[in-house]
Amino acid sequence: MMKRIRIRLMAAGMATILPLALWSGNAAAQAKEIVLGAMLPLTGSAAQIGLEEQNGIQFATDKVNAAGGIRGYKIRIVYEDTQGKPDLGVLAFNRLVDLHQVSGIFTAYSSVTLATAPLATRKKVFVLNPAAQTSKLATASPYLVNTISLAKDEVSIIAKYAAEKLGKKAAVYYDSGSVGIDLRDEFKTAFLAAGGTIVADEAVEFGNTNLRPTLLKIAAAKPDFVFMAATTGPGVTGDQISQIPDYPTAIGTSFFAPFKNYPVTVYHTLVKSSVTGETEKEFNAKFKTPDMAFFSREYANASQIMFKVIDYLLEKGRPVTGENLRTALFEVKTFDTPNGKISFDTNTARREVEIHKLTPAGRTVVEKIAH
Amino acid sequence: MALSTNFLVGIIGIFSVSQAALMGVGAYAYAGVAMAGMPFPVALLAAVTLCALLNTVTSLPALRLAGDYFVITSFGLQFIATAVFVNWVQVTGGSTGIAAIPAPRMLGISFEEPQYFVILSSLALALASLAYTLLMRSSYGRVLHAVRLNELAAGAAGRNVLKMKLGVSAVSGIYAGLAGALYAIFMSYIDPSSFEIQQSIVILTMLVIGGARTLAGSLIGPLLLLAIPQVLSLVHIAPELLGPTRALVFGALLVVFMLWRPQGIAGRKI
Amino acid sequence: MQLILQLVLDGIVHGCALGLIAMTFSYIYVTTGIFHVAHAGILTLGGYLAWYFTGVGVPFPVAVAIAVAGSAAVGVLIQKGVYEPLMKRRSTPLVQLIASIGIVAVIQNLLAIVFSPNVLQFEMLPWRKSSLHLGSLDISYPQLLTVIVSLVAALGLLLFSSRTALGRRARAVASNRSFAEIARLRPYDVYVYVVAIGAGLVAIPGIFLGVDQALQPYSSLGLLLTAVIAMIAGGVGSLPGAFLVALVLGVLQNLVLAMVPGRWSQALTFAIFITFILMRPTGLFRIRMQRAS
Amino acid sequence: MNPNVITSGGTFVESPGVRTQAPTALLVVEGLTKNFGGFRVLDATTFSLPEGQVTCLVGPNGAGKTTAFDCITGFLKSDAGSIRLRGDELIGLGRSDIVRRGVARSFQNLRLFEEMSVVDNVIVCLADETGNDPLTAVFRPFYSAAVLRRKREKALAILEQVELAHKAEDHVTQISFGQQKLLCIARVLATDAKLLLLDEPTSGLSATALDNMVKVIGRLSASGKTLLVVEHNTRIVRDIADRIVFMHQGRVLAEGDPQTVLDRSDLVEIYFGGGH
Repeated sequence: MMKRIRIRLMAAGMATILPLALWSGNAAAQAKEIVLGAMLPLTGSAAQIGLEEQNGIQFATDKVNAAGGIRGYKIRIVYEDTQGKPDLGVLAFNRLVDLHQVSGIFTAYSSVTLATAPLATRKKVFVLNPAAQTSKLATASPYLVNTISLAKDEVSIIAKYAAEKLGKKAAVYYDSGSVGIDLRDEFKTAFLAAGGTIVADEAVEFGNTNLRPTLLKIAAAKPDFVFMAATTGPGVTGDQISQIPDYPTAIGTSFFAPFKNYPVTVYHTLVKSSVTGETEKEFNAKFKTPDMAFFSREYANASQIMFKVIDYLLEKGRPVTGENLRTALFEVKTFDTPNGKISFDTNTARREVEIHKLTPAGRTVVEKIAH
Repeated sequence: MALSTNFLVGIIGIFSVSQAALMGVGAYAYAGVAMAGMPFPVALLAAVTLCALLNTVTSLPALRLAGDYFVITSFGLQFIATAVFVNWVQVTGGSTGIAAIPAPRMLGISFEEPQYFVILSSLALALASLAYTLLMRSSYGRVLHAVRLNELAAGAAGRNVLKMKLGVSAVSGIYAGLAGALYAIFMSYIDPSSFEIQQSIVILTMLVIGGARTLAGSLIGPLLLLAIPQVLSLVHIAPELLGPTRALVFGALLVVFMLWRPQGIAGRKI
Repeated sequence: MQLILQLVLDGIVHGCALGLIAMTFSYIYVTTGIFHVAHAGILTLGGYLAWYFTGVGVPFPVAVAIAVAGSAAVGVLIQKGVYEPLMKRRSTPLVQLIASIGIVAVIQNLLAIVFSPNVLQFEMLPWRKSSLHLGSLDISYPQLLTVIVSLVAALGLLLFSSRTALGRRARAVASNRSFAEIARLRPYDVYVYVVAIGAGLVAIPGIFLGVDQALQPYSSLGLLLTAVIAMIAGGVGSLPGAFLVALVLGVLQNLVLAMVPGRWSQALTFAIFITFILMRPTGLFRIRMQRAS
Repeated sequence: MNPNVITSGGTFVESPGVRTQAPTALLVVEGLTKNFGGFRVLDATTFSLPEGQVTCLVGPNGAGKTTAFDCITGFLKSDAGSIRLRGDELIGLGRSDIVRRGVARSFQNLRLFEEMSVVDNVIVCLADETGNDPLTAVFRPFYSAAVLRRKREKALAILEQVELAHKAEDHVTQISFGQQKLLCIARVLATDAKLLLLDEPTSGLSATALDNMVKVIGRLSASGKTLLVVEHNTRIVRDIADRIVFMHQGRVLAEGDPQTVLDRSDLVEIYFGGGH
């Protein structure tokens, strides 16, 4: 506790000193600059993803600044590291809002986004979420807008597909993490609604690598297929499935892709994410990457949406506040992106979802569904 | 928080690694009661009482068992607590945690704003430190000290050693509960990962480095440990390895301090 | 029925690995009196060493030997570098325990930094996915190896402790340390041997669990905790007791999984243990507690 | 086991009923038995302590003297027998309860509270329990401080009795061994017990410290305390003892006035020859 209090004291100390210092120095520059925040897992176990996300945002930002900014205003992004931990996320959010006075924030990671959503409501800060998928984000805050499909959308698509094509008897395999439990609940609801029955419902301890007993119980229930919702090392799951005789066909969502080493047929959803070939080439040249990663694409595209909303506000001569950013998004409503037109009827974008069939032989897209 | 473990480790010689879990109980209790719309003092009281009770009950094994067994028991309790936080979804929100925990509102001031929270937590810290000092200076504190130094002699002096130990557990529970409630208020969000065993080890490290059994120790430790991430940021390390590096430094510090200065910087013998 | 049998079989495999951990921990604890939490770190280290050497092309059996030797060496380092100075200074068990906790943190995080914090697999061993069919039951080769090697190692440790001169010296030291010092049994040398043997042997479950499932830097503490429970329930000081209870625990944990949702199983084990330890602190097989103090 | 049965070899045992003395017995120990593993350390030990007298417990090493102390004060659970303080059974009571009933002890190896001052060592042992709870300490700080002051004065008065008041503020590790032993007496006194069990209060003392200790013990006795003292030095025993209980191999071989017991050649043989 002492640690927390200390952090707080230090943060507060800086909060009083820093703005004064910055104010005198930056007064001139401030006039022509808009500061946005990004709270990403830049260190820790999810750092790889966090860096991809950072590259995506920075790429889009550099591009718009190189073209003269948005109506003369340069964009500056302040990055805060959350390590993917909600408690650090809250600290990061407070720093961005209290210290850097940002009115718009890019977020990442379900737990971080959920933890900070009430703060967004309280402090009226616009939060754009291009990556976190937990279904609770749909209603977490009126100031939170999701540019990616949430888990429940993907789950309902795959559940409906499975009920039609694979059979009516399902098993659920999930881990005790929050995403695993949420997905289990959502799948159950969706699949029962589609007329199916659940014959087995088994969890593995989060982080445990001895999956056999659980996998055995799933196979013993003899379902038509099993919904797989556990994150423990994808390779480990595949390996241990290969030692279980008669393991059923698996289905899942993009969250648990790539279903590495699975010896059985897998059907899973994937949110379609594309950028123009030109963008991809530019990006790879800039960051020396072989290809533009999924999260880089999503964050680059989401940045475009953010910039468009800011542009709209500037055009109308309204101040860039969290409240205004939010209303402006719904006023613009439909955005042209490399993924086609994305529109916001609710806080969550409508996106195209593909169903992939994965056999040991290879991958095929079996269906494309817009929801 | 360090204050709470200091009490337990230093003063009475019981070593508990489940302090983070206890703090978690305090945080969840506060959140639960506050979210049900109860006023701040009620929620705080609930957190503190629950922790005091729980710590007393779970300290019972320590009174029957030798020290090493107690360590295992408290490791076990830590695991159980985490399992409860994760699985008792109706109350704890499971791994998702509880968001939007209301900040106290008193005398028309909402302690949501950082500056007010600093006042609140400084006040709490000051009160907790004052209580600690009063406690240790009183004749009760002297008896506690005696129990730690020589349990048999304290028994021979007519002191009820069992009662003393239970008393310490309760007091240490109160501190943990207070810490948990403040944490919940400050973060406005809690989830099981904040109260895991690693957190317990960090708390222990703070304590060991600052020095057990003194007030100064419980204040110095956290301050120094906070500096470590700052220092690390000066060295170039791959971002995904920062977490392990931090933990590595903490571990190494524990070993080094045990080898060369087991009493910590400002502590007394443990 | 088929499911239950298969679960029991898997439980036996897990129990054997657990048993060796419990036995080695018990051996070190009884002799040196140190609550060697860092044993968990060595368990993990063994697996990673074998993974590394197999990865660079060393034949698997040789890699295992290197890993065992390497772990033993690290054990010696810990005993000589940390425990021995602490013991000579007559520091309290609490200080020794905290130091040991520090060592686990160092080993685990060092492994995470060197080998990445992610789950690693023995991709280079294709046979790890094949299995043997015993009627309707399946046992994978790594599982089979786990059982055989653990049993051999456990038996070896028992024979060593009772039949060799060094083993008997270790038991003498365990039973009375101050006497051992007077009787010129040179307890500190004995400690080094005991810790080295314990560390070398505990690498074995670390390696084979790793081959069978996967390696991760932070998971070993839970395993060690279960092993310690086995040691206490089996009666501190009784090596076969520790192994047997661990075996039972392994099977029980698997069977419990068949009855209750998996997410409660670990908590359940600890809850049972805490109740047990309150009722019967001396363990199942020993009436008198033989604590090294 | 019937305590009055005289076991073989114990031909000198007198059952407690035989010797009825003028002062009433404060403590009566009957048939006290304690086994360690297979070894019988106390074997139907029976003796009584007359009120107001100094009784010395003598016997060779391993006779079971300290074990008897441990059983009387609740530090060990006895296997059989009874220990009655003015007719009230003490067996089964907790250590602190026994102290509160008026039986307190010192330890052979002192067991001082190191790291604490001399006066604090006494304060901790005071019978007065007021202020010994956390709530008072925190919520009534001024009252708590007043209690502490009062206890300090009481402790200083007790230190005065053993002539240690001038060392009150010293750390216990800074005072001499003789003074540490005196401090042990002061701690026992602080409990307000009627019956004081002193385990080798004179062992290891220099000649002057020894004289001093004998004086202190005499003063305690004069002030009406009943004492049971483990003592090896027969000269001192003759000096301080009103009565002697002679133990060997867990049994009481003789009980009576110092002169008669110490002059018996068979006992002297056991004491100086048979012991080691």
